[in-house]
Amino acid sequence: MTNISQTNPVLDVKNLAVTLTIYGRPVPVVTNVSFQVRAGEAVALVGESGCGKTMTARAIIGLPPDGARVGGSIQLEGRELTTLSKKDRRKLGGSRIGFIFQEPMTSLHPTLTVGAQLCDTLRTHLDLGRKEARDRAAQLLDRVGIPRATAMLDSYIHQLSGGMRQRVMIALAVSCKPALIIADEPTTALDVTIQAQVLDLLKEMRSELGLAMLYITHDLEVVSDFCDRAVVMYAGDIVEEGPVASILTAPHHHYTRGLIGAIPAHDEDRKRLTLIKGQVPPLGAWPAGCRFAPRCPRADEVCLKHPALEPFEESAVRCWHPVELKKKETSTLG
Amino acid sequence: MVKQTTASSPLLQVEDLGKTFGQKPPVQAVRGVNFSIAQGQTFGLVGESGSGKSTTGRLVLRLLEPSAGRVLFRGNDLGKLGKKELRQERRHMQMIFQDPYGSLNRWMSIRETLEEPLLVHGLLDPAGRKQRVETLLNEVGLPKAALDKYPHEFSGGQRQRIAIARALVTEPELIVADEPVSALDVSVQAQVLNLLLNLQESHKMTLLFISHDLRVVEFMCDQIAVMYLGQIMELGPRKAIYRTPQHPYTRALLDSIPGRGKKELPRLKGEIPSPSAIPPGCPFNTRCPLAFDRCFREQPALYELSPGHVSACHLAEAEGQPQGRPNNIAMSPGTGA
Amino acid sequence: MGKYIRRRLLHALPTIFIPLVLVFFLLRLAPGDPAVQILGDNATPEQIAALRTQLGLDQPLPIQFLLWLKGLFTLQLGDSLFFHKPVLELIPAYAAVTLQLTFFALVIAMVIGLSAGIAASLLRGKILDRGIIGVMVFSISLPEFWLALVLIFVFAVTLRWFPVAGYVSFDEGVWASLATLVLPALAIGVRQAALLTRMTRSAMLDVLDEPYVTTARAQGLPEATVIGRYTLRTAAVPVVTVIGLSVSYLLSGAVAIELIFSLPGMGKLLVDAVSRRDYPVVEGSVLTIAVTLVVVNLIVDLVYAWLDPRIRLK
Amino acid sequence: MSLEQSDNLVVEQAQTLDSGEVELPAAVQPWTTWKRLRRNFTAVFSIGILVILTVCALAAPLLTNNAPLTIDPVHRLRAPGVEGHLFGTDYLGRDVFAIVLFGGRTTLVVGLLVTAISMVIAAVLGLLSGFYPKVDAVLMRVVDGFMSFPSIVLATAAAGYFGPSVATVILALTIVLIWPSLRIVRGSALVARELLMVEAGRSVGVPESRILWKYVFPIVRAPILVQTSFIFSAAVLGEAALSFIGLGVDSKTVSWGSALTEARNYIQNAWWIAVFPGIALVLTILALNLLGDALRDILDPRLARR
Amino acid sequence: GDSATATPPAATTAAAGSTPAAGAATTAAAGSTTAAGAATTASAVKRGGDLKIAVSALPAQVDPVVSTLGTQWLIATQVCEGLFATDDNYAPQPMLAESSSYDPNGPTFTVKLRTGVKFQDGSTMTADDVVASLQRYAGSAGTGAILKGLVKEIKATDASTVVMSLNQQTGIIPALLTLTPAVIMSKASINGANSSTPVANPVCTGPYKVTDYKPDQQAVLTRFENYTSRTDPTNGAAGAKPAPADRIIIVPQSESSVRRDSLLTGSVDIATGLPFDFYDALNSNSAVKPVIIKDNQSLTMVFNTKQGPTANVKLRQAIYYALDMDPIMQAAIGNPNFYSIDPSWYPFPNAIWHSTSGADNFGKSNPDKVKQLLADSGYKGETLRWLTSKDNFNEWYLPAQTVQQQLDKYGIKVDLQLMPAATVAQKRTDPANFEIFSSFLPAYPDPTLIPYLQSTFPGFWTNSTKDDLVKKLQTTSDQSQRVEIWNQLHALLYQEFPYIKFGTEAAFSAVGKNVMGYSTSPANASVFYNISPGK
Ligand SMILES: Nc1ncnc2c1ncn2[C@@H]1O[C@H](COP(=O)(O)OP(=O)(O)OP(=O)(O)O)[C@@H](O)[C@H]1O
Ligand SMILES: Nc1ncnc2c1ncn2[C@@H]1O[C@H](COP(=O)(O)OP(=O)(O)OP(=O)(O)O)[C@@H](O)[C@H]1O
Ligand SMILES: [Mg+2]
Ligand SMILES: [Mg+2]
Repeated sequence: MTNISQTNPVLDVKNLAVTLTIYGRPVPVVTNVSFQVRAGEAVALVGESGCGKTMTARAIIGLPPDGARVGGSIQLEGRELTTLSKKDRRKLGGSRIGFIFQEPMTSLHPTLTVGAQLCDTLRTHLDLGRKEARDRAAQLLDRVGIPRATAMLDSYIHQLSGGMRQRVMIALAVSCKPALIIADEPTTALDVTIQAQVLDLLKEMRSELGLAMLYITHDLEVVSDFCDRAVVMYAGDIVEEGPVASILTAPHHHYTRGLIGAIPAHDEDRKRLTLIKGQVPPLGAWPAGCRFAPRCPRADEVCLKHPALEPFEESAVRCWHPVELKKKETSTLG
Repeated sequence: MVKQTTASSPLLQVEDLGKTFGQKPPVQAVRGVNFSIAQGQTFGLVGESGSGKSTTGRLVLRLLEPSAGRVLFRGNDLGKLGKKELRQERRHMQMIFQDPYGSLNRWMSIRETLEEPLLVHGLLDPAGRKQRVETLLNEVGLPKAALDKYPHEFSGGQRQRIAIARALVTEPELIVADEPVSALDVSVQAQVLNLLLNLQESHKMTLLFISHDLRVVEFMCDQIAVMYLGQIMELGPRKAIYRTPQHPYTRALLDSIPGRGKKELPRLKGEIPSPSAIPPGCPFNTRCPLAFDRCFREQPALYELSPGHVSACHLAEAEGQPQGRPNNIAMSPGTGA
Repeated sequence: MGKYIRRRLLHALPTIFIPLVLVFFLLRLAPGDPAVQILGDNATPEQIAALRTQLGLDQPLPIQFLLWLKGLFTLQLGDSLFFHKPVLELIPAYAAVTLQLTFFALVIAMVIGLSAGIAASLLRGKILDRGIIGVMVFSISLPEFWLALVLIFVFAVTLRWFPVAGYVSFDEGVWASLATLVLPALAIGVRQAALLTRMTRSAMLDVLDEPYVTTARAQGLPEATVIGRYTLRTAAVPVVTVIGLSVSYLLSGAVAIELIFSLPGMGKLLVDAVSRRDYPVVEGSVLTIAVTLVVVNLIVDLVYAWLDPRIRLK
Repeated sequence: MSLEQSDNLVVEQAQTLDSGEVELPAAVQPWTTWKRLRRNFTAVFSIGILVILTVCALAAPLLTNNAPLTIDPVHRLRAPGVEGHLFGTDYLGRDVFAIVLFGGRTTLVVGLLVTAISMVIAAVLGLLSGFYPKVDAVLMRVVDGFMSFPSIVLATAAAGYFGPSVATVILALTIVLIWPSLRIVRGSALVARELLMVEAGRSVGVPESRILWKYVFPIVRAPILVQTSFIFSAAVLGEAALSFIGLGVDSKTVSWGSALTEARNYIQNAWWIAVFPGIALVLTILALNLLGDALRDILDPRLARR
Repeated sequence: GDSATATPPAATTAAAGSTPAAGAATTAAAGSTTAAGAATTASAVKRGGDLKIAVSALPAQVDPVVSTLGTQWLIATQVCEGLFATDDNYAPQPMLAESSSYDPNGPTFTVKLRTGVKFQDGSTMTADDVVASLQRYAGSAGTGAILKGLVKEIKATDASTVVMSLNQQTGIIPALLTLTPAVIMSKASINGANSSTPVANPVCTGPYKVTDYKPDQQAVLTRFENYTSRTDPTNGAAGAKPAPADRIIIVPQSESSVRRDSLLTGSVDIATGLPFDFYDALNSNSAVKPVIIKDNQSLTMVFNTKQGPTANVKLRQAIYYALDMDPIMQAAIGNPNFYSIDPSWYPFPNAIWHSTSGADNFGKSNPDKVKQLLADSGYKGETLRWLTSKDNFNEWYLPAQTVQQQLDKYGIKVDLQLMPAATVAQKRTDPANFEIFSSFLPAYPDPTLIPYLQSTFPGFWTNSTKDDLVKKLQTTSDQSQRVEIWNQLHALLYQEFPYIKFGTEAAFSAVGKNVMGYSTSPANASVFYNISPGK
């Protein structure tokens, strides 16, 4: 929270809470999530499966699942979104916020051509004629590195390879030059080589358009040379937040530490990985205090109380016993 | 009759293995693959999606009929075994699948699941089976109470443990693990990887480990083969592959590992071609940043760079010895187009 | 595409041939003698025997079968034993009635089914949705002949809006013709409408849950576009299946309705012909129905291909 | 006649399965099915109706002193409640209450047997077809052939051979209703065949017969179960339809379908003859359809919202 | 041949007529009509308009010769005429014949034709047309065979005289020629067609001609304006034919409730063949008039007299004396208005052939006699297989069921075997298949035409006395002698019981309130050409 730029945040989320109704019972999925994304900044939202990353993103774009209740405040470029009418809010999607989904195969329409989908968005938000929109769409495809862009406008998504599909998805997200891009695990389904290509493209788009970006991932390493800050989530909570470099090399939360230790290190003789014991508690069965306490090596009675997200060194940590920086040198990280 | 292997010969030997699916157009999933795995070793197969890793794994276990080549397991040609003999042989070779949700029969309790291989192979008496199943469950770190539960009552990591226990229950000599941790979260992945290492040591088993995650392969394997379009591009001991990779493809792969940007080569362009339309010459020629005219004409042979380290690249010709067997694909039908 | 159609038709040959062979043997092995049916019971055994010879029924079954096969391949289906007319001349008039009925029933089913299904899916869980589901399940549970009699009582006898029964062909007056078809079309259309509602609703719900619909919404497209352009077309694929099935059902399944409303359609022709043992007519009808079904299925497949480029571009 | 179109859903399901785009019900677990069933109001409600109707049919002799076939022409067309006839009497002076009770026996037995026989045959053939491509190629042509065969011809032929009887009706309906179910089972089996767990079983060395029985059958069980209730209702409706065109059960037997058919001339002047068996019939089919929908929700989360 | 489907007046084709009460109402309403009993006069009815009639089914074609099924003659009855026609009492009257006479010395039967009678194609009828038609009829199945048996040769001696040389003396030819298949068609239209090939467009002399014919949709009959009517008064099918309606439109409606509803909504003027239970509702509806055609047909059971237990006459007698007819008829028909307990095998009381001879105390059971006869018969409780069908519910199934109940009291076991009517018709041809089958029997213009009396009729009753009597009946031309012979035959039936009659059933139709001129006689219930829609 200290070394980020001082511009106004593009996205300012405060105390976001999402509660789902499962079998008629309200079940919290996201609680107390607050973070900011500034112009030109990329923030990684990291966490294991089911910790509420996607839910957070969907709450931000105003498309939570049926029957979900969303609490807290979401401000985009200073405008409060939660009080906007449904229609006005809808208009922001595609124009001010671009969204990139995890699975381009299912997130793009199977029976509309790539061009049609692009033109739909373009013509919804920009005052463009049919022809102009098509030209624009071709430019966009060209920009995201799709060869023979004009011809590709008439192709269907199933005719494209995985990487191409994700490029189309990116083209769609940036088509109206939004202020913010939310990318939900955009490379998880891709091969490493393609992942690298897509990340390169995202990087380019970001600098070219001055985008703020919220990058959702479960793999910290993916974002290490890409994001400025990382927000680590665990069981619906933010447990740690700070500059990526510092989180990767000197995590303060025991959970973050565990996550990093679990990544097989390069060029070392086989030795066992550091483990987080146990598993993520299922929805609706979160412990009352610190949600990580049952798996935490440092847990004690204090941890029966829910800790707050407190600034700690250059980050913010939700932990009663944060790991101190000095001890880090001896940690297992390479 | 199934012969016993002698200690010195490799446990598994794969010779010119090829597999073509379908006819119009034929999908050449695996072409002329050769490797062998010594007892107790972990052999890694890496490559992009569609490079033929899983198919190779299945061919090894003869869950698929190869279109070409043969698999020698414990010195026996699996292709020569009858249906029944093959089924019996299966107790010595088992598989762990990527998807722990799909690979367990969800209508069978954990006890049934684990006892089934023993049952169908007629091993042990009921008491012995019970005993064995309980021991194994303990070894993979699950409580005894788990026995009478059903797969859905477990998390992904736990299910993968169960799948591992099932693979081990007949004390097989070879286990083919097809992306056993790809579906798991990092923290759980670490647990399972540690478990696999422990078990391999205690059971002295041989592992064919398939993964697309170079970090995991590096962590697990002694020998690594990099596959591309059904062929082995480079094969060698772990250190050789990771420290001195020769093949541009291997190097590109290593460059793509997130967060380790040392970048020797420019980014790979484009994507892996379809295995039904494999480019002539070196299959990698469409994407290789170092490709030159020969690559488009001529299929490179496998060159030995150092003992056990081979690469199928024309650029390796200068450094290495051509290996006895050229890495050619003559044995897989449908090539040459 | 042409090749595809040819292959489909080739595949369809057994679909046509099996029912024909089946009907040949079923009819001839079942008791009941067409000669008796034609001459009436006052005929003497000699007269019946003479007629059997004339009709070729005295030949051994395998010979009859071979002759019949030969006729089939030369499209000589023979004359109706009862109407004394070539089957191929007889059937078109009946088929026309059934086709009209099918068409109207289908229009009713589609108008009700599609709109109710779409409305229900968009209001999922709301009162209207539940109401639609209730009416739909109820409609599925009504025997058609029962509904037909109730419709006659209410709309023909009490309200006198439509004629009770009978058939007026188009050339005798379009409106009169339509009026005679309204009640029968309703009687069978309601059930089809209910089935269609169910399918449309579930297909819509499936599609509405698809990530690409979320994408469309996230891109800020107006809801009308999201539903009209991004949802309906993909939801239509399973719905077309059901429509195809409805058509195939209506083509031969409306017997009771045709009997009640005295419509000279294929169902009535078939029932009468079967009970009269009018072999050529039964065989001709079965052939007609089977061929029509093949055509319907082909059309359904072509519609699929039109709706879904994944099929088209394979 | 609704017997041909056993139920659109049936085939519609089959087609989705055919196209292979169905992911298998992740949450189909026998041990949770019962729990979910109990929690599902529609399911409990419809099972309740079916149980009540079944009990009434079984206990028919205890509930009424009247035999359903006793003709009493002197007391024809008595209104409900008159002379101790709870539901009145029909045009032959038979007690409508008794007809409804005893007719339920026939109708439910027809429904039950048709469902049981056709489902067993469909299950066996469907499994084989889904698992052995050679069987499949032949069987699917046969299925197509049968499905384009007008069931009326079949029913008439059956009635011709065996005379009208409950058994004939069962036979005719069974033959008609096997095919859509078969396609559903086959569809599931085709999906099941490709399942990882089946390959996993093979890799362990499980023999093919055990794979079929222990791995594949449990998967097709869920669609079979759902299908069962739809087939049941199709059979009940089919019996009524057959009665209507004069191919129903013989008149030594009463059934709801035959009662309704015989009542068709009396809708206007003796409504009770038509209305009470009608209510019983509609209620049964309603309950079966609701149950089918509920089972679908329970067994197949993908279809849960239908 | 079974009576069930045999002749024009069969239940299924029933038509118009009026009860005396309803007839009176008509008189009052129309103001000009005098309805005397069953017949109405031609001059009284109003001309013009379309007469629409709902029947259960239309015949497959107009030509009546190709089928012995009475239902198949419906259209020919309206558009064609024979040499003779029945009046309302089943008596044959000349129609196209001017006069006729038997000549015992030949023997021959000579018919003088009316002259100047026009066919519907405008040509004039000649003896050649008659010869061609009758020869074709003689070659047809059923009653045609009777003519063939009687006649050596049919020839035209001049343009208006036809002479039949007979094999023997007979008195039945005029009656035989009242039957619809014996109608006269122009030779040109027959065009050489044999008896089993239908004439596509028969050209006849009737008062209406077919202008549109779609067997499953409608028959449109348009008045033949050049019709050459007789001048004697209308009586049933005989006499003058006023043809009051411009068109007669007959529509097939297989559901009886639909026929009723069509009538109630005014879309048809006449609904035929209605269930008796509709009576009360129709009777109380002022827009329509119910029409009961009394004494339409006998309900019967027929025994296998060739083999099995029922070949024993004692058992048949025992069964007869075990039966109470009224409950049987009551169960079958329901409403006493619609049946009568009448032993006559010729069910129409006004006909000269009506007979009670031999039937003592008909309709009441006689338990003592039953026991005696059963003991004599040596019946050992064999199960009697009774072929019946639900297709003819009221006529076949219900009587059978009541009879079964009644016989059960005496330990006579009946197994009711239900099957489609078509199957019954086939099964009963083999005596090994049954002991009893259900049947019914209308009146015929002549007793010799009753199919039951032929020994080929299933039941296979062969009896030399019967054969002699039938032969005598055929070869006698004196009417009063013939009645006497018929009475003897009737008495024989009540000794031998090859079949048992339960009672006589009426038929039931209903007409719109303005409809005039319909007949309530079963002889002409399906004759529509004298009826006026009254609109
Ligand atoms: N529509 C829904 N109904 C019920 N529960 C849901 C729904 N959507 C998501 N959940 C649950 O909410 C929790 C948070 O889900 P979310 O998708 O935000 O996780 P995630 O962090 O994005 O995980 P992943 O890495 O798997 O995408 C999960 O436990 C998920 O099962
Ligand atoms: N049964 C099959 N029929 C046809 N093609 C197949 C079949 N199995 C695999 N293939 C094709 O063979 C090629 C290699 O597949 P394989 O599954 O071995 O790749 P992989 O390296 O395991 O990829 P992944 O990382 O996606 O699992 C792919 O193109 C695949 O589509
Ligand atoms: Mg997510
Ligand atoms: Mg794989």
